Amino acid sequence: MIRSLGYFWELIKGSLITARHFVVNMWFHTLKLFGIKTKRRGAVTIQYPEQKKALASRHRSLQRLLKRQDLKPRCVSCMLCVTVCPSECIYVEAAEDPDPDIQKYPSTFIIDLSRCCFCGFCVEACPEDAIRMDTGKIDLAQSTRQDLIYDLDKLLK
Amino acid sequence: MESAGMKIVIDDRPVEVEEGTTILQAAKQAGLHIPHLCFHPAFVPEGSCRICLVEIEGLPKLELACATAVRDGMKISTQSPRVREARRGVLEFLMADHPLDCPICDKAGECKLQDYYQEYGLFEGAFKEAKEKRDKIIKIAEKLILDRERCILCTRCVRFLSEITKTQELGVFRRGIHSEISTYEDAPVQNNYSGNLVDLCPVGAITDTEFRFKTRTWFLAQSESICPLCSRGCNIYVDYHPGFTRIPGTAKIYRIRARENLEVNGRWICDFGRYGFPSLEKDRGDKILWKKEGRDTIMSWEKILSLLAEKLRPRHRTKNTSNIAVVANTWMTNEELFLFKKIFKDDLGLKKIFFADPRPGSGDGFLLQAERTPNARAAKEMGLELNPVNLDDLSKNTDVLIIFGPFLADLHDPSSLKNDLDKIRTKVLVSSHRSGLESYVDFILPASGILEKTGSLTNRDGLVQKFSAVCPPCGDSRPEWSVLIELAKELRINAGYYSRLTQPEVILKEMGKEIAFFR
Amino acid sequence: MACSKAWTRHVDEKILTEHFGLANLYEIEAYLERGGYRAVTKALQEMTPDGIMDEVKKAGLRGRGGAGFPAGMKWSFVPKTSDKPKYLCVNADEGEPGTFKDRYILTHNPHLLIEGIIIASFSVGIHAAYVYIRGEYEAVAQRLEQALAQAAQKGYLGKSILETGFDLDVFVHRGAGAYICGEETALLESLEGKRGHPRLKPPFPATVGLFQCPTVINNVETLANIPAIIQKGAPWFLDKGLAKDGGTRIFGVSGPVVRPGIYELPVGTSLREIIYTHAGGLKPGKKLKAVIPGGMSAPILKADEIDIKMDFDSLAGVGSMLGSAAVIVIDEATPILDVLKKVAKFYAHESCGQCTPCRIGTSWIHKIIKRMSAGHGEKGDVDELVRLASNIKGKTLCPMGDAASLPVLSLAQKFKNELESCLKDGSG
Amino acid sequence: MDIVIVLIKIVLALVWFLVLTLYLTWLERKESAVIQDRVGANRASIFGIRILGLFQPFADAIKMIFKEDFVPAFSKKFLHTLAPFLSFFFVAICITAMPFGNDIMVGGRTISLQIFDANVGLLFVLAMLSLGIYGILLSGWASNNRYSLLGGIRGAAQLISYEVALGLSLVGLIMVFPSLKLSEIVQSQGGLLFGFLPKWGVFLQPLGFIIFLFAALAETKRVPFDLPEGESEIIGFFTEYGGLKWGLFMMTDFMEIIIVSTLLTTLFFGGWQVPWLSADGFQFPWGGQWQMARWLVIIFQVLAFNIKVFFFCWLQILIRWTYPRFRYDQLMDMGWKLLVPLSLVNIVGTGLLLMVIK
Repeated sequence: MIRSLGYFWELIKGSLITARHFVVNMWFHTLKLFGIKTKRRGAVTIQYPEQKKALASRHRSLQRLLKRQDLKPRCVSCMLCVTVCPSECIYVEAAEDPDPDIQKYPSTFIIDLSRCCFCGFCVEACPEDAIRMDTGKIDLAQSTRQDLIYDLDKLLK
Repeated sequence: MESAGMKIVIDDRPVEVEEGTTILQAAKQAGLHIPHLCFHPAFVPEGSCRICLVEIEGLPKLELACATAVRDGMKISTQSPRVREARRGVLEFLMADHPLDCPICDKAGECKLQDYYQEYGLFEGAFKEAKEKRDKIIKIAEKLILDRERCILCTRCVRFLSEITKTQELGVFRRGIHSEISTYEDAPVQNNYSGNLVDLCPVGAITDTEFRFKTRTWFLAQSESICPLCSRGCNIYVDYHPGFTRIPGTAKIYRIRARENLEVNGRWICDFGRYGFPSLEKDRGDKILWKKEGRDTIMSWEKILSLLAEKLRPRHRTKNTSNIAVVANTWMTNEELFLFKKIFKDDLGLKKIFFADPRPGSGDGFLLQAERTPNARAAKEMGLELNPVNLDDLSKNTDVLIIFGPFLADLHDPSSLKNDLDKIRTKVLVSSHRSGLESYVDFILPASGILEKTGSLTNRDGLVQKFSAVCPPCGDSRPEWSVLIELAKELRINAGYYSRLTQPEVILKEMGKEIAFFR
Repeated sequence: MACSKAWTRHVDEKILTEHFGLANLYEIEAYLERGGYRAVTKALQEMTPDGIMDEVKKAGLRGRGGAGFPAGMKWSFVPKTSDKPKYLCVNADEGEPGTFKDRYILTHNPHLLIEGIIIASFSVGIHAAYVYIRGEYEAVAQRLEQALAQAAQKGYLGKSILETGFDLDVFVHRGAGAYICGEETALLESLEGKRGHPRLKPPFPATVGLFQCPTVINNVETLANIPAIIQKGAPWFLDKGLAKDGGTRIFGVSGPVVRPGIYELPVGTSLREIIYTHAGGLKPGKKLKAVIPGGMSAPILKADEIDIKMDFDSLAGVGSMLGSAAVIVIDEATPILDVLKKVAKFYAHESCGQCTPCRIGTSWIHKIIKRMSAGHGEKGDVDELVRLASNIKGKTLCPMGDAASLPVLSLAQKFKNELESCLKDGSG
Repeated sequence: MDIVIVLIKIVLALVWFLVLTLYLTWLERKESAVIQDRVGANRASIFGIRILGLFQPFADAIKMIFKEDFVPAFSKKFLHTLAPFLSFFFVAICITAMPFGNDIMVGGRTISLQIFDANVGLLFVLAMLSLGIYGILLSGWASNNRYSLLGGIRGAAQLISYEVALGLSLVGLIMVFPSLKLSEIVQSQGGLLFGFLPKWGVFLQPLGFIIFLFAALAETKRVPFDLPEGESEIIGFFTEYGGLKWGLFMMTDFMEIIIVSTLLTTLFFGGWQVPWLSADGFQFPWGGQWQMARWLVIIFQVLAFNIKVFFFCWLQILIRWTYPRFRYDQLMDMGWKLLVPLSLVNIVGTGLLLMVIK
């Protein structure tokens, strides 16, 4: 019973802490509401679509495929990304390029974003620096699964 | 023993080998691998790659392991710093003249140069000069492409063509750094063994249009199997891709390679076998169908087998089996032929047993045999007579016909087949492939392809070779042995006997008990 | 190479070049007048094959081709009881840069070689001999063929020579301009009509040689020495040279000396004597920088190293080799990089391409040197050359790897400072 | 006429009640957000106008209305549908007993700001709250889902346990304000203690207040007493509900908060009473006086009632966002071993004190 009373004191302390948060944050919110700008904000939340946080330079966002100078994909379809991909979201089909210095190019390159876990291994594995995850696109939600399947055209854009 | 054996020490491992053994072979006996590129056990050593150098105690220079015969009391070091340094040096030279286009090279993953670089190299390239530019896509045969930049001039291909096939289509031309492999005045490599050049090439210089750019070697699961395309029974590796989960149709066989078996095929297989595998995967039947009143009904195995058993059982009970006919083939494994014989010949006592095999082709005098079926010998050994199908005999007074295999369609023209088969009331087809027979029969039972089942085959020389499944069965298909066992169970003949035969190995053991040949 | 009259200079008794002054020595009549074919007569009629072999062994005649293997010993390796035919191959594929001795012998005195061939064949029991002559020596080959025809006419070749019942046919085979065919096994391959690739040894040609038969391969100069040994005896011959290395050698001196040419001198003559006494020293205004003592594949000697006896063992002692005894003199005005470039270019061009280190190594070295001489040398290039050359040395199928790497090694090591200065100021 | 007045009162009370409920959902989101340094729901908009997310409840309502009305297979559709209505109804009816303010005089008629001033108002409220258990049990049982059933049974056990403490904690209060009529209880809290302290239940029955607070919180089935629901972990009684039926459960929850708040206000914090405000105006204990018009006093009193109720709603939400859930044994321990004995102690203590004073 005595132990329980100590527990009750802690309960009160706990609610005081939440109450303090409420009061302090509410105070700043109210100031804001009346147009008084203070340095402190009432919330740490960022209003995402309107306010965008600058992405870190190494942030991994939507993949893209790079092109050569002649606008062909840089990818030589070595399938190392396919090999290394832990979620098996990449599928590549190779074809023979008439240029003997290129030889191999991807006739199909599919990234299934509904499977992708954005680990970036494909970027690390690529020997040609043909795939990067630096588009900065992070709003990838789509309404159908098919829209999440990115093919060569979409990735080269 | 003293006279025959030569006692040598390789890397502190004492080995006793026969006289005339090379250091490389001796090391293999000792369980050591000495790297080699130009050496191939089937050819006379060339000694040109210089990567198999080893240090022999008492000799000032490093010696070739591939060409130096051991002498009694030799002390050989394959891993001394001097040797490693020399190998590194050779590798560095090879790399300097190699395009290092591993990402697009089909050999990557099973390339000797990559392996040895991992083992001995791992250096930063010191080669700062311009690499030699050479032709990269040269069609040297119908299915072979030569990349001269990747070529390390081991001349295995040249030696294969001069020592094994003796056709000598390839040679080394020009000299020094400009040396290159070429055909003579654009006369392509044209023999039935050209595919072996791909296996032989230690790097990716010779690639195969059938495999080129299709996949990467590390995706493939290598299974040991037996080539079913002729009665030679060549040992093969089947490289199977288990497929990408989300992309249909990616699970398939990508290539066939020769597997060493000196008793049967040496180290080679013919191109007929090597490039014949697409036909094994094409036109597969994968659904159990009952053409009930002209409409296809998809069935389950249990239902269709009990339906069939109902048709056969009364005849078996009344010993009235003269109006049942069966057509088998010798693409069936030993186990299947045995079960076939047990059930239809011994238990049911059928008289009308026919065989429909693929038409014989022509042999090439080396490996390929005219007999294009893998197991005819086994049928003979079992006492089955390989009666060819006579449509008149087949259809005369026949009520139930069971056909195994699709080959009947190739042997007879469709109109006569239709005429004769229409006389029979119940026609059952157990086949792995679609052949056109489907339209004449009522019951279609899909059988597994030969690479999808486990069992054994007997080649023309009477060698029984076991093999196991390369890939899962296609669709609803089942191996014939399992169909036969289930059918026997449904017929309730010898129930205890057949329920014991659960696996091909068990069947083979049972065969051994009954037929001395398979012991 | 300016053809001078240097051979006329008498210093000592000559063996090979004694009658070179005679303008028509290559005609058999002239040769017979000078006592030609007497050795053949003596050998065939008075001596046994084994006796000849012993005599040659005793004479201490070492191969003049470059490796210096005792000739008599080589003959004795041929199995006596073999049912296969045996062959003699004469290596007249004189491809080593700086070497031109065989050409002189064949031009001026081809019968001396024919005599040597007959005696050697008789001694070993050979009935067919091939002279593999360098393709570029077309005129020489024609002269040799003429001499052979004359000898056959006189009954020294063909069926039953000198009525002894000994048959011998000699064929001339022209090479197609590959340095590697001077290597004995490559020569055999070439003779067989294949690509001139060296063979793996063992088996050695003495047991498995031309057409898989026992084969003796000797240099022109070696065989040319045989008649004199037979005629005058082994002790006389041995006395000419050193204890283990009998006779004389023809030194071919080239470079900016006053009298370049060939000099037949006793084995063991000092290099300084050859250059300064016999060849007349360097041309006025030139200063000796270095000497390549035995053809291009021999490691270079610096100017202060020329007080050395010119025989196989002494030169091997200082890390060089006598080789084909072709002395190439280099003066101070010649940049070492140019020498190196020539050397590298030659070997890169002449590598047969069979084995890896030589095929790729030589071209790699050549590429580096080309870059250096184009003024794009980088720090560490000289060390890189040394490293690459040592990776080739001793690791190739045939001696050409050593031949290609040794001069590069010696040049790069002995003249490292000069070569590195090329890197810094960027001038070739 | 009386019926009309009662109907108006019913409509007004219900509007008040439902609007408050609706905005309590908003308040819940916003308050929790502010506590957690967040912003909270602010997206719902009408033609792009957001106003702090005030339209969120409408968005929720629309969403719930248009969601599939799902009835699990093999369950009793009738009972399944009945359950949320039962829950909703028994809570909603409690509002009838709540006095919003003092009687007012309109056109010579005395109108009490209370729909139904029963003699046993307090008992009525407690009874109705207890009947809410049926909604829980029914929903759990009608879901044909053993987890839901377990949740329902857990809920019933919890509510029954705390009902005891809830009832007992009020016995002391009834002894102090000897009435069960809520209007009388409020009226009798208008006096002063020791001349300055408002004679509120909380000062007369501090222990009773604490026990009632805890028990009432448990009655609302919210964190930390949300064992019947256990949204994410232990699966509650309304797992098989969706759409508007689930919405009714949700509303019931918030309505219970309001009922508990009004009860706390009415019983322990003087209901509509404002300290030192009598019918004529303020009469401060230190002698000051502030004459006020009658209607102004009424407004003050209704406002005070509302403010008090809001405060307790706020407090309950604060509590919900502060504590983690009790373990089931802790819950039962607290109910039976702490609150029930304490309330008995409170009854005995109150009785003794009353005896001493009298």
